[in-house]
Amino acid sequence: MTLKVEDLRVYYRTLKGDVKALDGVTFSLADGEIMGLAGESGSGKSTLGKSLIRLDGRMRHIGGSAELDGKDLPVGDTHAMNPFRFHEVSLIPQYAMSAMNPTRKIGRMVDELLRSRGVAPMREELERRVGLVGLSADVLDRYPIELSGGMKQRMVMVISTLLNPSLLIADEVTSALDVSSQKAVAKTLLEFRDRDLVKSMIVVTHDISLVYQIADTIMVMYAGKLAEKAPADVIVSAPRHPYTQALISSLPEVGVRYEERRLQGIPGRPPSLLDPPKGCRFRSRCPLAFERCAEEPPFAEVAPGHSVACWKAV
Amino acid sequence: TSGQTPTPAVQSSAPGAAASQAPAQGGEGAFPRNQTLYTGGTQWGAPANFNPIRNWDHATGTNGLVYEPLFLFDPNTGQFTPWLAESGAWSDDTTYELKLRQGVTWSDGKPLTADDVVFTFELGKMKTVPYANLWTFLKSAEAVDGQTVKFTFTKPNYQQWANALYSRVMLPKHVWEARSEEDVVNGVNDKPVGTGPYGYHSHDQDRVAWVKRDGWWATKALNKDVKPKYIVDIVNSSNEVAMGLLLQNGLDLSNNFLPGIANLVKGNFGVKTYYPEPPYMLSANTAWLVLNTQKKPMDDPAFRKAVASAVDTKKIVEGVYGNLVRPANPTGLLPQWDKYVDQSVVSELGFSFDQAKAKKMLADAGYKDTDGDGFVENKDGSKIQLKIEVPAGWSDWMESIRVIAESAKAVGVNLTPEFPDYNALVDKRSSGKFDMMINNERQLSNTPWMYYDYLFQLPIQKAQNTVNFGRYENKKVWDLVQELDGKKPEDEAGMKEVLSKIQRIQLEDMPAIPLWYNGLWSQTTSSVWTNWPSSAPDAPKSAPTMWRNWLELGGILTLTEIQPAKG
Amino acid sequence: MRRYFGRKLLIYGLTFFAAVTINWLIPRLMPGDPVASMVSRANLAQPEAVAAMQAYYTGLFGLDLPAWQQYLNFWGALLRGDLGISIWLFPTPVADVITRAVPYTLGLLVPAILLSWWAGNRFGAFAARRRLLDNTVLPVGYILTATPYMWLAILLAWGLGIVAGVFPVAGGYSYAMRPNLSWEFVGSLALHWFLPFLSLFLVAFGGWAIGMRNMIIYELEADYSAYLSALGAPQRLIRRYAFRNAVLPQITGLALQLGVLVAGALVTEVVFSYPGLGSLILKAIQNQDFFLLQGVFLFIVIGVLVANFVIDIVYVLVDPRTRAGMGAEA
Amino acid sequence: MSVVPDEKAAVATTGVRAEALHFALRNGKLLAGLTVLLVLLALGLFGPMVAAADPNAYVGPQFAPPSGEHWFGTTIFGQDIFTQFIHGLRATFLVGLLGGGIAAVIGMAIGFTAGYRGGIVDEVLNMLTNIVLVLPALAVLLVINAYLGIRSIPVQAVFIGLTSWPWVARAIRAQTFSLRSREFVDLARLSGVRPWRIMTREIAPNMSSYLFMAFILLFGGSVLIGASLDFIGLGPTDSISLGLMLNNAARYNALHLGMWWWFIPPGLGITAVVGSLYVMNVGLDEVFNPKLREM
Amino acid sequence: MLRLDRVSKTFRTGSFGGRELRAVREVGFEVAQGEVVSLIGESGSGKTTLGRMILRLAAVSDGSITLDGVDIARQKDYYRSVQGVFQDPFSSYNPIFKADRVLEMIRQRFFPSMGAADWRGRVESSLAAVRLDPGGVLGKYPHQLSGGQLQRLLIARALLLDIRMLVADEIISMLDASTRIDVLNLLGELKGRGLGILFITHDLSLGNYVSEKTVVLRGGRVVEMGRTELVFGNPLHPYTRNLLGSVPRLHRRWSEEEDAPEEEATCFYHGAAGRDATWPGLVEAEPGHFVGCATSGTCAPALELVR
Ligand SMILES: Nc1ncnc2c1ncn2[C@@H]1O[C@H](COP(=O)(O)OP(=O)(O)OP(=O)(O)O)[C@@H](O)[C@H]1O
Ligand SMILES: Nc1ncnc2c1ncn2[C@@H]1O[C@H](COP(=O)(O)OP(=O)(O)OP(=O)(O)O)[C@@H](O)[C@H]1O
Ligand SMILES: [Mg+2]
Ligand SMILES: [Mg+2]
Repeated sequence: MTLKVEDLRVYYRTLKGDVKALDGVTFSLADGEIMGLAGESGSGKSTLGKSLIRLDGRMRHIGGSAELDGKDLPVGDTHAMNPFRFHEVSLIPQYAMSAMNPTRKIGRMVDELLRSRGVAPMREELERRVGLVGLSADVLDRYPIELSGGMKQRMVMVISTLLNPSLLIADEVTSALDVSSQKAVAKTLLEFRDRDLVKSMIVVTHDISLVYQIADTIMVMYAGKLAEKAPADVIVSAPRHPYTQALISSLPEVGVRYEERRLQGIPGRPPSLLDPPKGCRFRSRCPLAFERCAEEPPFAEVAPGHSVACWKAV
Repeated sequence: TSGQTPTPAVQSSAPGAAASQAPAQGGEGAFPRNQTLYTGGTQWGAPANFNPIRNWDHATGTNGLVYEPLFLFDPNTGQFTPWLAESGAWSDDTTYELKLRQGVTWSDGKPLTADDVVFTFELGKMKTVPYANLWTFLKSAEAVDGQTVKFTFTKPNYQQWANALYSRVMLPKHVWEARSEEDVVNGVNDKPVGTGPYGYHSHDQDRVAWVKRDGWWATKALNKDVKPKYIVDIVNSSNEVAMGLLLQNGLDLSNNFLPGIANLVKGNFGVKTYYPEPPYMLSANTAWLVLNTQKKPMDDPAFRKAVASAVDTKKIVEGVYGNLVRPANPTGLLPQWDKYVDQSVVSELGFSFDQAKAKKMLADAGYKDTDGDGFVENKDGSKIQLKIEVPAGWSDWMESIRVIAESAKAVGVNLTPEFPDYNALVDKRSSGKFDMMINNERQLSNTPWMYYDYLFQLPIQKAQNTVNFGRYENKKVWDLVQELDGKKPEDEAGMKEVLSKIQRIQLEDMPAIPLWYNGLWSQTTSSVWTNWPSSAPDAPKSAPTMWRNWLELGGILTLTEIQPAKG
Repeated sequence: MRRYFGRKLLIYGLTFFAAVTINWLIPRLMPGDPVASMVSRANLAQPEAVAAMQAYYTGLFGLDLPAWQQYLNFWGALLRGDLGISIWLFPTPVADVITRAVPYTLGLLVPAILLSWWAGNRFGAFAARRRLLDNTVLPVGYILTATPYMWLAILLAWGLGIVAGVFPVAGGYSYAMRPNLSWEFVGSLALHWFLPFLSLFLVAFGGWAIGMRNMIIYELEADYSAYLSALGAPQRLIRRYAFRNAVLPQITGLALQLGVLVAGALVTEVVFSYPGLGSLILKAIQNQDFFLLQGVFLFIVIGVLVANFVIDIVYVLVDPRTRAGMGAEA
Repeated sequence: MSVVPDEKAAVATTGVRAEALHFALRNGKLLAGLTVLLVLLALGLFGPMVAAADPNAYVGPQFAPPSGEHWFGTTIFGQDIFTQFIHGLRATFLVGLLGGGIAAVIGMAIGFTAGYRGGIVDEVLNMLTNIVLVLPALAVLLVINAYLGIRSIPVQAVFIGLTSWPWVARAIRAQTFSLRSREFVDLARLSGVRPWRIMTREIAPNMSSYLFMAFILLFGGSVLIGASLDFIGLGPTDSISLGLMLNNAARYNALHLGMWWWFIPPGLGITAVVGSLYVMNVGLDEVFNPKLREM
Repeated sequence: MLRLDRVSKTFRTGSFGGRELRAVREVGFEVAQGEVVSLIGESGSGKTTLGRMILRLAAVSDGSITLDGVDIARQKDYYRSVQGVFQDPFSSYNPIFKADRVLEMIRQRFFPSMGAADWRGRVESSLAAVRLDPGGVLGKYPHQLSGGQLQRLLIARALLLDIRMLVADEIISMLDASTRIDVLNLLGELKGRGLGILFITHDLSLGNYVSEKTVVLRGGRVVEMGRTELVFGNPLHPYTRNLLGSVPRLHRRWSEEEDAPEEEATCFYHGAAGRDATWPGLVEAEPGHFVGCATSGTCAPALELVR
């Protein structure tokens, strides 16, 4: 078990009050697992990713803990987190296009970064990995702006995984790319895992069909809470949570045509995280909702490796 | 209270700052302090030429220290002192014979001869030489022998000639004869060869230095010797700098207008002026309120006289100048010319500050406020809206015309101060497109004729560049002025007779209103040189100044009077 | 890259052209006649002499030709380095007058600009996001930038010069000295240089410090900084990168501020009667010496343009983004 | 000086608006700057009504240090320095307002037009901007003022305004560029809205905070340039300004005569006006731009 | 109805327009009433540019666009019949004004004299058409509404006018999966009401879902176009195939299919939509299915050139 997250709560402090972006999240990640993290915008996916490496200054750790490779991950302590970063937990940010210092050659920047983390520069390994993602070694002698979007994205992937972290968090790494680059990047992620460069991975995305291509498991979030986690195929073909079901059935696929089969969206909007309702947060949009839903459903395992937070699913 | 002394800060500053300002002892390139006279206040820009012809912008001392005139004139006593000339006299009504002093040599060793004198005066035949006008009445100048020159006149303008005798410096023919007109008038003349006590030493952007020359003729001939080995005239960059230098003994003689100097004189700062109390300075020229007599209502003598009575000169003298100047006599003649003022005419016709009287005079003359705006109208009922102008940036004058405008308003004359650019004002002045302005361009000289020439000269030109800016046309008085010119300087009674007639017309007509006498700005310190001219009984009475044209008025004598301070 | 410089040069060329044209045009729009005022100084009474003098000066300054020819001649003379003859210091050529003043101005400006830029940026970067410094020292920076150059100069002259008597308050070197190669003279130069330098330096320093402080905060918030801290890079490295990137806009800022700094130097010189271009301008204005004014103006324009160009080159050298052909335009 | 607001600060949403107000009311810099500015403004506006009408009148003893009667002392002529100060403040505000206003208007007009129209119009305007940008403004003003004999505050302010707009034009151009490609602008065009109205009603309001900050900086800049001109002796002749007071103090040897009360107030006045503007600007920057807020 | 005929767009870039960028090249197709045409292509292929030209937001450099046979540049009140909706619902609204200001602008320009009650009725009916509740959206600020609501409000805005043609440029790509489908369905309904729709997208599955016709763009050129089921069912151009192969699908992983062979290299033109002079033009491979250049076997012009 690489990662164990226990009842993690992270709020954002705002003028209007706390945004309960992550409100009690418990899950675990097996060795070598690639987990897709899906959900509507604003459901707390990025927050979860960031809280595991403790990034945002406005983020407040309210409670809960995380354990990585049996060691406590200090998710509540910025300072203590630092040794883990890069070495143990690493991140491919959503903003890969601007993640590299524009005024340093990439190779030099990596050298300086490594040295500052007390690691000897590893040019050869770097070049090898650059080759692995399909770039030529001379990108290291270039400035970030001289690379295209896809190239930058891949370069950041190389940098983030350079120290073979146990956990890699990839936040929306493909959403800015077009379909063919998306495919290439996604395949690279897969390859990193297959080559053991990273032990396990959380791939944050809102494109379920894409994450389905590479993930072993998919976890669906809704309004700051977990809705369902299951192996990818199960999520796609036999979801148990009404939200997951609605989500999957609203995805048009090649071949599905308006005239032939009318897809349905999910009516309504997710609740505000400032003051979320008690009980199941999907209740107001849920076609299956009943009285019990006023109570909060546990995120319970309904089958091996399949957990759902819904009274109806239990 | 104007008795307020400045804060001690100034005093305490002196020692510390002096360390940095005072001449370096014995350092290479420094002038030994105890042999050097530091002066300032004449030169406002880097010394650019040493051309004695350009007596409006040559380096300080070019005329006087290097080039010398035939005579000196002492304005206090009214006496001419033979200088390069040994003597001079009218042999008949139209012939003047001049005897040169023996043994005067140019700094290049050649002797001064009658030919040089003839040459110098004949340069005036070039139209652009400032004394070209001499040749309107001078017929010829001939060298009779090596030491004698005979001048023949078509019309003997004695007064003007007397003026020329001390105000024109002599040039060496052998150096100048090859020069073209352009070179004569506009040349730099960077190696001046003169007869005077000093020679060129060096110059820089911010100074010119003169070094004492051996064998100056006056040492032997008159037993007079200039004391400083070096004279360093410092280019003024501003009043503040001059004040600072003066306070730190960086200047021995400052000829600047320094506002607030009275406080320093009264305090214990080691700064002295000619008089220890107001007006502190000798007078040097008259500031006139020039009225454009060709414009309504300034064309009306009654109006002009009313304005004269309205102006609160005392307020200017005290408020603006802090008593550094003194109010002018109604004739405007400088105190040095007191004897030429006909007091009976003045007491009969002279004006004094009296706003009630001014109002009455206006009313009597028909200037009434008919539309009730508080200002009087022209006799024909049209509005009077006048402007009084001085160049922008001339701050004491700017202040002064504010006072004048206020005064005028107080008697119901709508007068507003304006401050055009100097050039614009020169334009307006010469073309007669102004209402009122202040001017003080005529300086003290040997003769009040100068002032009346300035006030009354005819004919009016399209451009009035130097005289009669008010375009006052009065043939009768101009004839009298010319008659005055025809009086010999020693004929004091004859002069007075004409002057009395002129002054009568002047005071009746008031073409320009004398306001105050500007001082011969001069502040001295005694740490290195003492015995400066002052009103004290035993002190020299020569002019304590390096101003242009003033060395000939006795400034050079000051240099022979001062003494090194002991110790 | 060549395009970039070509474009820049075009702008500088046009600017210079505009400046020269303004320079040529304005005296011709002004009220009054410069020749007349020159002549009036010579105290000539005779109309003929006045006319002769007038003709002489008019010819000298080429005012008798048709306007287009005057304009062309103006350019011709300019390209020969002939800026005319000073009226105030007649008959010194304007170029000579300026040449004498330039070392002083440059000696003041160049160190003041470079040092204030360097120190201001360092300090601003250091203070940013450090609460104590940010709240205590930076307000001083605001006050310094808001201070008119001449006022600070006056305060320094008064406080350190007149009251404390430590520094002289006027001139380029002691009036009692003649320029020579001795330590004494150099010491005197330095002593006179210090206060004007200090007042220029302080005002500019405040500006740079504040500018840098704001810039670097943006940089510290930039994505690449966030990424670096996500990878656990120490603050030191992040700040170093941020500084490097924040300095780049400050270089452009230097180009933008150049005019202001030159202006500051001019008024500062006036306060200290420092014998540079500023004092020269003042004199030219006071003496209606338009040829000198024109000359100084042109010199300043050329100086600023050249400095701008140097800054452009430096910018290209240090910023890979422009080198990669992005162009530096906003 | 180089306190140029970030463009990210420009676009404010209403949510941000309420938030901005919240932060504005708590921003010490903004409040302090505003307070000082308002006090000085009130002094400049109402002071002259209460005090003597003519700041140049000789009202008291000459050379008097501050006292109960003459709060800031008197000049060498016996003018009341406090009276001059409040009149000068008024002139200072006038120069700032007029000069800054004109520069802002020109800068905005050019910036908007260049940014919105793009293409050759942009090229030409951009060229013009760059030209004016590298011309040293004060030198130009000196020459113009000296030649044309500009001696009144409004005219002076106009000329200052005419030369100090380029950086604003540049910044606004860049912002307009990015706002122009926003889709709401396209949508307005699809609704048949005319370009001028798009600029004024759609684009400009989105930059209002930025425009305001730019105006503040221009205001301060104009005050400083105006004071420099006055100090060199190219100031107004028909009235008083703080720069002119400094000029007079320097010219009449206030330094050597130890009349500190003559040269300290005007300089302090200018510094206070400009400084409070700058501090306000930083405060505003923090209000509009969350990144700059203190953490 | 709307017809594009050899439409090209050249941007001038660089200083004083020194460089040219040809974003759209000789594109021609037609949108009929009640028809959705989807325009598909990778980033930078010129989709948006084309849409903007149709909306008269950008000038046509070459070729012509006509509506009912009349050049759109010469049409008065063009926007009464043709309207557009854009990609980013949040930036389609001026953030400092209320959202319904977009409706108000229509009123000011096109219905200045309409009475308040009439207007209200019109607004309500078009809101009803996009299934929005008037009380839920009117008087609100953009940030108070969801992306789907905002996009639907924009469509309602277009419906206030009796439009016949709607250009929808990536209108769903910023939306969540669940709201996406609502907007797509709305487009389906609109075509039922006789609107012609140009649906611009880079997501092939979405284009496939609603459109009758598909146009695939690459580098500004049409590489393949035709009836949707033909283009998707039998993609002829290797580029189209490549795109289709990259689309992630539910229930089928990439790993389960063999990678499409790199066909690009076989034909001189495939990778070279950018090269001008010798572009062969569209060939009708089967009725209603055009291809710019097909695989080597059927690519007649290429074969000709290879010889
Ligand atoms: N810095 C912040 N301050 C205040 N609230 C924040 C902040 N960052 C995120 N939030 C709020 O926290 C909630 C979760 O945000 P998060 O970014 O984790 O969502 P997400 O699922 O990643 O969405 P997306 O798919 O749009 O990236 C949202 O409601 C968001 O508005
Ligand atoms: N205003 C413009 N000036 C210059 N070039 C432009 C302009 N607008 C678009 N382009 C260029 O034209 C090309 C086509 O752009 P367009 O926006 O039409 O592509 P797109 O297919 O919509 O791409 P995306 O999927 O990224 O929206 C691109 O190379 C783009 O850089
Ligand atoms: Mg996210
Ligand atoms: Mg697009």
